[in-house]
Amino acid sequence: MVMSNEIIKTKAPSQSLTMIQAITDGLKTMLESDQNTIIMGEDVGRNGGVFRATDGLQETFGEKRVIDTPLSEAGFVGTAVGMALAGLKPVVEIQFLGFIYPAFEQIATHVTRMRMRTLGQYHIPMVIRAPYGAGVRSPEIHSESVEALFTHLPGIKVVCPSNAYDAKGLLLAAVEDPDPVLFLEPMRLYRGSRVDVPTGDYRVEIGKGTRVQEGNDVTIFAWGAMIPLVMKASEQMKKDGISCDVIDLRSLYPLDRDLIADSVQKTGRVVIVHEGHETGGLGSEIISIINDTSFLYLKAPVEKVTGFDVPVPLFSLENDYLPSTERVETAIRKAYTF
Amino acid sequence: MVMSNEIIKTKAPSQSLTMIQAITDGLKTMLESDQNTIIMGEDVGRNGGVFRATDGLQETFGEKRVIDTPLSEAGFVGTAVGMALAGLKPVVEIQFLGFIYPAFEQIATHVTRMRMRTLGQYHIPMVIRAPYGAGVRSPEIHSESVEALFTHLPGIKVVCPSNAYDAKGLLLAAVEDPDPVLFLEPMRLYRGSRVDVPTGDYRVEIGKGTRVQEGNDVTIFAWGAMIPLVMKASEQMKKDGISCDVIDLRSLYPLDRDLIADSVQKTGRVVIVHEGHETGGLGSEIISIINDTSFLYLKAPVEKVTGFDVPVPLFSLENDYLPSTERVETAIRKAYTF
Amino acid sequence: MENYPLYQIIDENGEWVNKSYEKELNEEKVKEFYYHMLRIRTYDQKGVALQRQGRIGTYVPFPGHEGAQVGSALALSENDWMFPTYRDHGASLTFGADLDRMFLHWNGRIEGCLPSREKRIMPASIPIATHLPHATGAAIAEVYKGTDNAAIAYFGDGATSEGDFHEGLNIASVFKAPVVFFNQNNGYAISLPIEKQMNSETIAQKAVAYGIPGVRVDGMDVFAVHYAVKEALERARKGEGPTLIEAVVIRFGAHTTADDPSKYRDQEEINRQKEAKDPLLRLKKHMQFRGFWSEEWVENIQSDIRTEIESAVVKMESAPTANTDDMFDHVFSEPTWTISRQKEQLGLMGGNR
Amino acid sequence: MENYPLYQIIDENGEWVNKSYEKELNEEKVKEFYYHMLRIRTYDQKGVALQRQGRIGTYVPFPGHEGAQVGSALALSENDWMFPTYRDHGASLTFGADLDRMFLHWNGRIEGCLPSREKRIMPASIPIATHLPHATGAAIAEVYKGTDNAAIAYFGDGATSEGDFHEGLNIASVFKAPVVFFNQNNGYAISLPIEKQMNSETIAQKAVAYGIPGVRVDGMDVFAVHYAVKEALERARKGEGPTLIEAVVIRFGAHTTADDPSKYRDQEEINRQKEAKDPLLRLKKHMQFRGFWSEEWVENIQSDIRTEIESAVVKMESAPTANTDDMFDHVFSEPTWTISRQKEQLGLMGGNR
Ligand SMILES: Cc1ncc(C[n+]2csc(CCOP(=O)(O)OP(=O)(O)O)c2C)c(N)n1
Ligand SMILES: Cc1ncc(C[n+]2csc(CCOP(=O)(O)OP(=O)(O)O)c2C)c(N)n1
Ligand SMILES: [Mg+2]
Ligand SMILES: [Mg+2]
Repeated sequence: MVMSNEIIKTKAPSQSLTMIQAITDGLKTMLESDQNTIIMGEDVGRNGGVFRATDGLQETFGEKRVIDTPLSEAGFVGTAVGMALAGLKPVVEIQFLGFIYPAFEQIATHVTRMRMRTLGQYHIPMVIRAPYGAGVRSPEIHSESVEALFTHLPGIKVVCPSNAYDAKGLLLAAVEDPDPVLFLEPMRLYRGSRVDVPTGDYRVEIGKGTRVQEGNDVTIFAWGAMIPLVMKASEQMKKDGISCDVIDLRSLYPLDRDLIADSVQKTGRVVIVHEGHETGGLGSEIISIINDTSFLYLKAPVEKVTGFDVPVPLFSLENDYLPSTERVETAIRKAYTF
Repeated sequence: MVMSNEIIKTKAPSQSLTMIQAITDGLKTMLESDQNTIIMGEDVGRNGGVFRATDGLQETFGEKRVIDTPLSEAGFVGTAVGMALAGLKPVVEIQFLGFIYPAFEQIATHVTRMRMRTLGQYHIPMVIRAPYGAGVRSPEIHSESVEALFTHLPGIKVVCPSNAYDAKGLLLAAVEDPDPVLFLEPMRLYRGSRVDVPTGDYRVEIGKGTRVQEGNDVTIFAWGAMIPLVMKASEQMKKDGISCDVIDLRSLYPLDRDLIADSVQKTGRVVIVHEGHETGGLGSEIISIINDTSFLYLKAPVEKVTGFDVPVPLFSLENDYLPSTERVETAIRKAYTF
Repeated sequence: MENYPLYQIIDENGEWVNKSYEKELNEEKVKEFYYHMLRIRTYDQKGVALQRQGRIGTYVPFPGHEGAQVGSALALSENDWMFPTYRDHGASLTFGADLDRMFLHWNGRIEGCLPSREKRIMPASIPIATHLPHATGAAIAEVYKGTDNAAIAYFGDGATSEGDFHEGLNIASVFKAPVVFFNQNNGYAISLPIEKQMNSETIAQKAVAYGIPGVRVDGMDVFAVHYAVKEALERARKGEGPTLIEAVVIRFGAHTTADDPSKYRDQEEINRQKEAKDPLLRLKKHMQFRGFWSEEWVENIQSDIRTEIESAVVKMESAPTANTDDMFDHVFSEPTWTISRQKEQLGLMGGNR
Repeated sequence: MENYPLYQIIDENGEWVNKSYEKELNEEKVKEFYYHMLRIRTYDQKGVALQRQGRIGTYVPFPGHEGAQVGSALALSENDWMFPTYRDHGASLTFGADLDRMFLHWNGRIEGCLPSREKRIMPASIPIATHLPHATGAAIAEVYKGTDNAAIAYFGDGATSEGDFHEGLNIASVFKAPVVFFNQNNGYAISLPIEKQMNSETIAQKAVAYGIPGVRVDGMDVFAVHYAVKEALERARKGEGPTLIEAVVIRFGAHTTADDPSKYRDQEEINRQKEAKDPLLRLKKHMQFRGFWSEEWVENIQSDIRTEIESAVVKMESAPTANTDDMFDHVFSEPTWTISRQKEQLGLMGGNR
């Protein structure tokens, strides 16, 4: 079972939830506590979202607060910009991350810039939620993992939970954040497992990763749907006497520089696992941070296990595209034996 | 004077041209030699483009081949996809790179994927030209340097010349390439200087960088408008007895892995200079390649001199945003003395 | 609405509303329509069944759309271009897509993405409305090349809200591109009813924005669709530019096999409408009163169709496993070193399975 | 065209075409219009001059648009939202933008990007048409908050080709957002004449696509613009939704100071039209025949305006140098470590100069 440190620490009343339930719970908590929050997107109202993330919310909070929009990503993200200017806090759902592209201009030229161009007079407290990633046999363009496009855009934070606890906590932190946050939801983990999630309001801090397994030989950096995979590989490695320090980065912009340095300086050996394309992927950014912080500590080249430089293929080949435990294990061994 | 190796080798009849003239010359060469090539974009016809890159071409080749489009980047890139499917070779101009965002969906979901999803039956031999970069006192959004967004998208190549010779040669190579190529034109270099450019047809190979200065102490990787800056800094360094191996990468996807490794393995010290934002910028990708190829050769952490993680500011601050020779010199010294 | 009356040739009882095409619509021709409608409906039923049995992935049913898809597809000429969505495999099949490729596609196989290696039927466009500019571009290219080929783009009511719908139509109108924009208005975009998608009473009237003809047709009347598309294609080939056609249909089933329509609409009511308005039933009634109907004929074609479909399923299921190389080898004409290296590394590990 | 006649209150000679507003258009009110038009024209001349002298960067002149910009801006209420483009600084100034901020903006200063710290005038939108959805959103938010504030979005003829134009209007129409989409059709998008931008005869008719009112007005007739916008705002506040207004104008000058219009149009011809159609001249003629004109009055306001503008220029030029921190400190409410570190590193080097 993968979970964040916080889960162990928390003593609040809690319930056992899947990630998708935790997200719904987070959205409900938000709508209850702040009249200025609204939810917008395609099929989020009566239908409750194609993954049921907003199930029941329109019934409870009404059509003014849980808004079904026309099929118009640029239009409704732009509309949300206007709403944010006027003091609302829109939480926008993009049905799948692969359909965020039509809104790219709005995000790159307005969502991310309004604060700077107005020197802080206006700001855009918007959250963009998007299911993402491969592995659930979706059609074309439904399995994108392009977080790196957004971590490169100045003015937006990017987070990605790997479990239900972090999902709710990061979501509420994103809503509270006065600046835009892209909230990535690994589809593969929506219903996979349950963890205890506090019933009330709590936050998981944006910008902080978490060590999900303590180890000394090799550091593994991963997030989202890669965490269960990496945990499996690192269990496997224990049999060979290799102990892995597994870091769930959770926050993709900004990355947790201190935690990255801390682990690398302990192990000197690193494997990075992500499902986005290799070139220009976040793996390279992490290597760059290691170069900056921990050059003298490295005992082996950093290994990357990533998606390839190819469009995510139709689902018969998606497992070939995705990092596998075998690939992760091979990389760990390579880093360990260098 | 910065120039590519090829310039020295060439013996063909040539003329002394600025970069913008070389681009016009390249486009003319293209239109003359292949009836299926066409040019499309905003103001490219009668007006000859806002930078005059297509000056006179509509007069010579007619309205069917040099096409003024409505103000509709998604629309005309999409239209060009349809044209390419039907056998034409569209060379599309985006007026400034910052206005490519509306076409992002077309590029990410169609331009880059058509070959794969049809297993090679269809392909998109499209060139997208875009003036880019800061330093010419343009208005907001006219100074973007977001090449890293495109080097992360599988299915499109990205090139960027730093001089007139490479500009024409890379452009003709891009036109010849059966796959999509994003051709970035550093505005700052459009009219800055002249070099000898062959009057006929020639190619600069996509995927190959070039060593613009031989040196032994520190490697500098850069491209586009950073090359003159880097050359200035490296001249300066000579006075301190530091000799720089200056590599103009030219091709940003794919990067020239062999040349990168070759230089790093010689010097062991590296400075990367680019004007795109630091996080997720191409600098990190180059560090990742160095990690893969030259881990044991590195004598110091790689230094990066880049644009910051902030929107390119209005022009009164653009020089603060941009890498300066001072910043490059500091970085070289740091790498050298580590 | 008054400006855009619903064009019909036969009514819900299969009776003539407009007899102009009576001659042309002879027994052979009418049977051809019925044959194709029955064929794609049978295929559709197979698709749903295969999905339920876990033999393919998510499937997109189209019952209710058969008249619109068959009527339009049969109006095209051999070398015309078709740009379908995920719901238009009925049109693709009618125009000449390979049945086994279609099944392969639903099975997540790249080999099935392109519906045909001969006909110019493009892969179903997944990002809504993005293919409308492609149709415009292909049409402009045909003019450039001096042919009289045209293009047709299929899209739904929801698609009209996307910028690419607007940009595709605008550019086509400016360049008088020979293209037909064929909208199937089934009243829903997944769960969103059309009143919340747009404030205009019709989709046809959106043509006014581009100064092009807008036609509103009963999409469950295969004849009406056929002639509306045919006339639009004729205008296109004559250099008169694009037409926007709104074919009003009902989506009898779910949005996809992953959708539960009872969440957002009264599915009982839809089922009742199906009884009354099914395009196949309507055509059957028409054929009956014209004496074109024969149970024997129907049984014959039904059995031929079944055989054809079963053999396509066999072909799909006996296809060799998906080839990992396909993922690497067709990104560029020659793989870049990045891709070659990635392919090699995966290969060294014996692939991913 | 017949459906969208050009709405006028006075003709080119300043004479009444429509007397409905004669009473309201009393001396004071008419003088207010003239004052603002003269003010922004004087400002514009200063802008061009400053650019020529290298004292500011590229400048965007708007002569020909004064009637449209002043007429519309004066129709707004105190708390309404204005979403202008780069060419609408005349409207911004009329609605209450700070003169010195506007000059700072042309001087590449972030401080000038927001036209006012009091009025809700948003920074000029550079990416064409992207601000139309913003206006829709602000308008919807005002309804949500229960106010009767409205929004206005300015945009050009070229902007109508972008998807965001379409999406912004469609969403506004669905939610009956209190917003006015105010188009200034100057016949050109940089070099592209409107016949190549669109196939529709008018921009107003594009309203049909959204089932909203479309109004075509003579944009050089400040009165006509004013009442068209006023009535649209009234409809908006009453919950009747958005209006698309096309104000037909002529751009007398270049697209920007970096543009050479003689490359693509007969500038002589435009100059002749300016003589005949200048909105200031037209208003002057009207004032003359109504006896509202006084050379003395004009000289007075002209001299006040000059003083105001000169002092704004002084303010702009005596502003402290741009502060590098501004680039770092307003990306997020709290800088991330990446930005803090970058700021620190640049600071250590004493900045970039
Ligand atoms: C750009 C984009 N956004 C969202 C989706 C998800 N999606 C798939 S189908 C659909 C509804 C389409 O409705 P419509 O255009 O009416 O076609 P229909 O499915 O009814 O045939 C949506 C929202 C998508 N495929 N592409
Ligand atoms: C998305 C985008 N593409 C291109 C440009 C470059 N550009 C600036 S102004 C302009 C023409 C705009 O024409 P129009 O909408 O008619 O407004 P006008 O300038 O005539 O007031 C263009 C193409 C831009 N600013 N944004
Ligand atoms: Mg529909
Ligand atoms: Mg214009």
